[in-house]
Amino acid sequence: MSAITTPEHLENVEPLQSPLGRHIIQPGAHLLIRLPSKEVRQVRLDKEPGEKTINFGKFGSLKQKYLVGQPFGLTYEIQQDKSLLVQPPQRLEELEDTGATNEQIVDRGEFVQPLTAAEIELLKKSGLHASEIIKRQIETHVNYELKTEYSKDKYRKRKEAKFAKQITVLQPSLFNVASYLFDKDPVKIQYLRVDTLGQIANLANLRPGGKFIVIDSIGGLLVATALERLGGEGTVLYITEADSPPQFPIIDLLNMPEEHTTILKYLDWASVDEEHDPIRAPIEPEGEYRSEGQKGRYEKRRQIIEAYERLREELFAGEWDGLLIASQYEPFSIVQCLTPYLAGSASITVYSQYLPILTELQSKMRPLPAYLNPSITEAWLRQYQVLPGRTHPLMNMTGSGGYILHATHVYDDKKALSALAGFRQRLKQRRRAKEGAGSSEGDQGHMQEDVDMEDTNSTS
Amino acid sequence: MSAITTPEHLENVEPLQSPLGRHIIQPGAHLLIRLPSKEVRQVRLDKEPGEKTINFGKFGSLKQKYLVGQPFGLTYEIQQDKSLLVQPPQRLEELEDTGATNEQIVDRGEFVQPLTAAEIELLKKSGLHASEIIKRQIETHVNYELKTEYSKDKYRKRKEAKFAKQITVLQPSLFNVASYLFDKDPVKIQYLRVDTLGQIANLANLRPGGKFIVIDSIGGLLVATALERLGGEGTVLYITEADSPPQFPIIDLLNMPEEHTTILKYLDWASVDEEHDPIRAPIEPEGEYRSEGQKGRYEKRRQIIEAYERLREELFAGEWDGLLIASQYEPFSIVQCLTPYLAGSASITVYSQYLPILTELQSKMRPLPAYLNPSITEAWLRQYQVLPGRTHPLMNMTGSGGYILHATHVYDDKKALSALAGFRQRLKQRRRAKEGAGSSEGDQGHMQEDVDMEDTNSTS
Amino acid sequence: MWSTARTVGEGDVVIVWMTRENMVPLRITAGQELNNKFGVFKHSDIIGLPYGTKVPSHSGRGFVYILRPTPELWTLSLPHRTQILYLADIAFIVNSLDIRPGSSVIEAGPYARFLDQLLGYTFPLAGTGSGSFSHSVARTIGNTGHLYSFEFHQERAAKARDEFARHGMTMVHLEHRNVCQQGFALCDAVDSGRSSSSSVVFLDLPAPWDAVPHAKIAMKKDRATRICCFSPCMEQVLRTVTALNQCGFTDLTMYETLLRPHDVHHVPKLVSIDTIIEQVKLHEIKKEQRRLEQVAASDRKRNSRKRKRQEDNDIAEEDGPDPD
Amino acid sequence: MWSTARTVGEGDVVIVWMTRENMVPLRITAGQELNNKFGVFKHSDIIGLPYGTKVPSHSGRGFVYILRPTPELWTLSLPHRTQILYLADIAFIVNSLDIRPGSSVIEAGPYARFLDQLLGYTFPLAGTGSGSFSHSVARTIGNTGHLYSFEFHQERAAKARDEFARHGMTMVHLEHRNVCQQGFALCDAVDSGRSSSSSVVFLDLPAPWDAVPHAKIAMKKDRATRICCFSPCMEQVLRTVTALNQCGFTDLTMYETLLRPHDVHHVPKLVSIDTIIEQVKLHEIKKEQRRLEQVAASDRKRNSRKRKRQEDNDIAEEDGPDPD
Repeated sequence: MSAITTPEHLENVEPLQSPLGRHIIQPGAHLLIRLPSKEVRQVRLDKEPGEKTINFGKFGSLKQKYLVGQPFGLTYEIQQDKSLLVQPPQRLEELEDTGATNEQIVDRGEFVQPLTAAEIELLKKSGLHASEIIKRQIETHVNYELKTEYSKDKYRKRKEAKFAKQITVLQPSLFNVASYLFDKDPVKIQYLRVDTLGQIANLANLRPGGKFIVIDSIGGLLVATALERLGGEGTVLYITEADSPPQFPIIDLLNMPEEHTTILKYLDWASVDEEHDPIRAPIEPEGEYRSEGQKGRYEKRRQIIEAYERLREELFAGEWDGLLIASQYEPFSIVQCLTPYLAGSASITVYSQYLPILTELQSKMRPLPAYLNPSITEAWLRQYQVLPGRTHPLMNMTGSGGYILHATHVYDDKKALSALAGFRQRLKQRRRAKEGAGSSEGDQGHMQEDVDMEDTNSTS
Repeated sequence: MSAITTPEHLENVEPLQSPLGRHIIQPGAHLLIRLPSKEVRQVRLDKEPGEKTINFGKFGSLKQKYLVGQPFGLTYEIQQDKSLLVQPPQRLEELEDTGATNEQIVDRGEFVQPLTAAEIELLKKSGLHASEIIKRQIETHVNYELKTEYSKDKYRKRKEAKFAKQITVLQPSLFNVASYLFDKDPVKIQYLRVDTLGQIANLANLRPGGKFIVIDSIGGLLVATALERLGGEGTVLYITEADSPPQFPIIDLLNMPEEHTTILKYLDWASVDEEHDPIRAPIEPEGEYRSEGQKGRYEKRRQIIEAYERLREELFAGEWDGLLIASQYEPFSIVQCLTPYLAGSASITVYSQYLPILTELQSKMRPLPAYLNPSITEAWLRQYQVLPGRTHPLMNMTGSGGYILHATHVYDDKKALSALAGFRQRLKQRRRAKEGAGSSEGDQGHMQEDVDMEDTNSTS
Repeated sequence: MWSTARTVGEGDVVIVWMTRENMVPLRITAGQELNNKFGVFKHSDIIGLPYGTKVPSHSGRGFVYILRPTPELWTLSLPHRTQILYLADIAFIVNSLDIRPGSSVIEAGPYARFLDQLLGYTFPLAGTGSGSFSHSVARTIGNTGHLYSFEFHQERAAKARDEFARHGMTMVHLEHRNVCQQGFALCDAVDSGRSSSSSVVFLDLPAPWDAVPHAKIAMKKDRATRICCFSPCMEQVLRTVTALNQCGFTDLTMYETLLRPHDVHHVPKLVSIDTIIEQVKLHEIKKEQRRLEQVAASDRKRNSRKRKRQEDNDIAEEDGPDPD
Repeated sequence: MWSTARTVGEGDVVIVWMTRENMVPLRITAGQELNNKFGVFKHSDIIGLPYGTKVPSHSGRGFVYILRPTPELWTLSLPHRTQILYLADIAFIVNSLDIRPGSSVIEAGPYARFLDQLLGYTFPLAGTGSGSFSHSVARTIGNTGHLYSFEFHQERAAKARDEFARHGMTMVHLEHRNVCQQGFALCDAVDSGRSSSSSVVFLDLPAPWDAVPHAKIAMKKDRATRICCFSPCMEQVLRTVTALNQCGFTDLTMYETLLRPHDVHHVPKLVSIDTIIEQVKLHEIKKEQRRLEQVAASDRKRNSRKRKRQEDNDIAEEDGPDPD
């Protein structure tokens, strides 16, 4: 049983005076808007709202500035002048079941619409309030009084969903965003349901200050979960097949403060291979710097490469607190590839929408001594309609919300070398081998970069 | 929500006068007895109960004769003289929640037993009624009055389960028997839960008058289900690897009238091979009959062989209404082997406790044109405790109750030969081939039989 | 119920199976045609075919399967597919109430009020729950059983009666009656020699508590009998418990059940991360080549520009001021 | 909370993992020993080992794993294993209430009354639900968050306070208080400059409806705030709905959740029926051979008997009356 309470006495609140928090709608904020039809839409306010509007079609159009400074979670009625009227919390009505049983109603197969569509359109154009239109429909409805109280209530609600101009501004919290994505485009997030996501977050032991590796082919939902749970403390390392920094609209949608997202680092998959010497563009020109501008650009490139090197070293140094996977690639190959860098007692948490993918993973991990108790679970969720006298489970909850494999990384022997020590050892061995073979390619690494620096500026 | 009503006015009922039905306890009947501890035990009355007793250890001992003629479903208190006192239906008490919160109770780690075990034993030996012992325990319990009403109720019930001499006679219906077996020995029935069994019965379209092939490695539970649903009309064909008629204690437990079990026929797996010529003991002696007895025995053997031949022909003639499988053997090989004998639109219903077994079966059936829509389902069941103010799901229902694959047998083309016609055609071809090859072994079939007739009697 | 003949005959009710989401019941009538997006199917072409046959359309565009009806197929062929959930309930109810061939069963609300109530929406949804339970019970009790079926809505009762007749369900005795108010008018007549009472009652009503005391009267008195009240809402369940308890019913339990589909046949084959690592490395090499080519090209360009400037200068110098 | 060092130190709380059904929390104290059926383990041997190490027993009989505690492992290591179900609930609650680093959370009933209530049995079950929710929330809100925890039972409050201290949970503010009667003594002090109110309330009480009006007072007024009431029984849920509705809470929903294990690693390899068919045929042949041997043996016996009789006769005839 969970519920929300919304501010009742708005006059007492001076939202923009209080330190700006994520619970207050800021200019430029992302919002989830619930329409009377229960459909949820994603919108973004302008950074400078001015007189700009948002249009919800038949549900009306509003000026953005009226939302700024409001807390999330309120319900408004959109006025003719595009301003907003806060609605008081809507209480559930205790209906008295009259025992009417529509025994009297004769089937006509079709629903008898009391007003024609044209008549309704006319009423709407006349500026009549939604509640007035609904009242008229009820008055002209032949069988209305024969129906049970529950039916009457349902009828009114259906009409309200059609004609009311009420919107609710939902906070784009992780829970709301994940639910929204699951409803809107489940394929993109591999049918990862919101409850499964919550189970993953807890099983993975996500916490402020931790260092986690996240493999995410689900549009950044798993990365966003990690960032949200770290709250700006710790590191989230994302490994990608792309050669550019990750772009995750999902993270933007959460209105996270910037300091919460700067802990997200990325490497490409090639960098994960310890043996791989990344090709780098030179950090010094062959001759002299042609200009101060060019020097600055080389300096920036050098910093990027150094940061990259540090991050790579950090990965190889190991002691990562957890590995989270929701990938389009074969999970065992990923687990195997990254296990050397996990701390002892680190958690490994793998999501898949397909059970057989995880049973195969489990059968491969089970014989290996590094993985303690790989277990597969499925989150089960059931939501109930809560209405006085009509509390019942919703029937659309039978599908799966995906599967989770969870294991703990352990050391088989007491000596348990740290990953860092192991890495240094391996590195030394490789260096020695190379020196023996003649180190011609020694320090000539190049780092990838989309645009060639020398070229772009030398012609200006 | 389901409930039972038990006869309240036993004096009005003359059970043994009414036509003997399965709802009345007969001499020789199998019973399921629910003890105060909720444990269920299987017992059987003697065919001539006389003064014979049944002993339930600390719950008492009763004379069988007092149960004969009683309807199933009643609760009795066992008296000192081993007679039974029918208990009135026990109503649920509406407890008032006093709001006591055991805030006052100081933890002692251990449960404070108000009376010592020795004291209780003494009270029991003195012949004190269970309710009286419980009352004394409550009186001497220091914290009893500090507890909530719900807790007090629970405490009383726990004590009753320990000291009361009440038993309930459950009817060994298919539902009760299947539940009992699942609790007692789930491995034997491959964790086939009672709700899954019900789903199978309906999906398989079991009905009086139908002809069904049943492959059962679960002690006859599936055979029993088919017999119960056919009610003596139709045929149940069981195919076995054993060379003797099936023995299913489960079927006995159901107290089925004999005419319901005679529709159960059996063949061995070798007989299912159309090409197989079963080896039969001769149906005529080499010379003259040595005695009338020997002649009778040969006659009987001839009848058995003829019935066997008719049954085999009936199998090969096809048009069976359904195939039900809960086998220890690979299901696709079974399905493939028996498909030729299924009617068009016949149902194929396969149970397994392992999902991967059925997904493999599904992937093999899917490409074949004879199987329409092979689908896998899992029955989900949740039971609730129903007590006023304390209605909640029982927590032990998270495990699986097994999986079902269901498909429909179809004909790919309009010509759709009947199995019988196909069999006759194949038979003709084989005969022709044999005749061509010289028919030396033509009619010399032998039928297996455990005891050799000539030998057993010729020495007497 | 329904034909058990091998082949389809005139007047038979069959299930026309298009896809697992799309099937319709059809009464075979020579001279008629079935038209759907899979093509045109003449009833007369279907007559004489074995049940279970795949039938191509006249146009050859598509095909359908002609199946023998079962209560399950019948239910799935009705317009409101949410009923598939209800199938699990029916199977469980039949099993747990120990309904068998020859059983005598009472049901109220054969045109199940389930979805209706669930939606809080009382206009009849065409075909919703149209006798799903009745068909299933009729199949199980067979011709030796009795199903006393009560429907309080006159029009629906008439419709159900027609349907039961068309499906040959002679074991069903349908009555138009509001059992909550009027009771079942069945009683245990031990002395009359003929008893029309039942050992099983199934109530699928919005307010089963009103019918429970009546049900008790209609149930056999010489044995343990069973009642099942089917309700979608918690509040209904709790109120029914109270009513059952007051009427002396014991062993109250509540169950929920459903059939969960497992469709795992589309598990993709996943690529190993090692392959991706190699791809990224290759991509890196290609990119470096492109960069070097660009650098070379830009060098060439710069050099050629330099050369051009040089040449221009040279030409200018060579040419000197134009004599013209 | 708990040590984040690479290796185990003196005074650390670790989880000793024996099997998936058997793990215990242990406070490492040099000089002490752990004795169980897997052997003897000296604490001093564990000090300095990396977390996650497999440790053999002194006798070499068995081994255990030394794991870093997490709220989940901690919960699983408590005596009442039914709590594993509760883990799914906690994860869902934390997620759906939008609890994050820095969140300010109120909970009442940290020593969850869940099982207690479920069993209708009010003697304290040692360790039942011992702060499972508190540990999980503390992990998520981190050192910048606040968890105001209320326990009405004095002894348990003391025990919890000790435990929270031992686990370094400085973000938890525990108070011994009956919130149903006395409220939370927290309020939204916008003007005082320091607000100890919360945006999230979690009630795990037998009668949450009594605490709901108090909770409302303790919740922040300048934003949408969330409350979750955890109840095992339907009747409690319905009564809580009424209380929440009366207090002006909106968007009421109820959820049930659980984690279902899938252990499919023991799927046996099944024998094809063709193999069985061949076995039965072979068996048939062997049986026939046995029968023929028996017949032959019995024929031999009969013949030898016949011969014997014959011989006896012959001898008798030959010998005639014995001369002796």
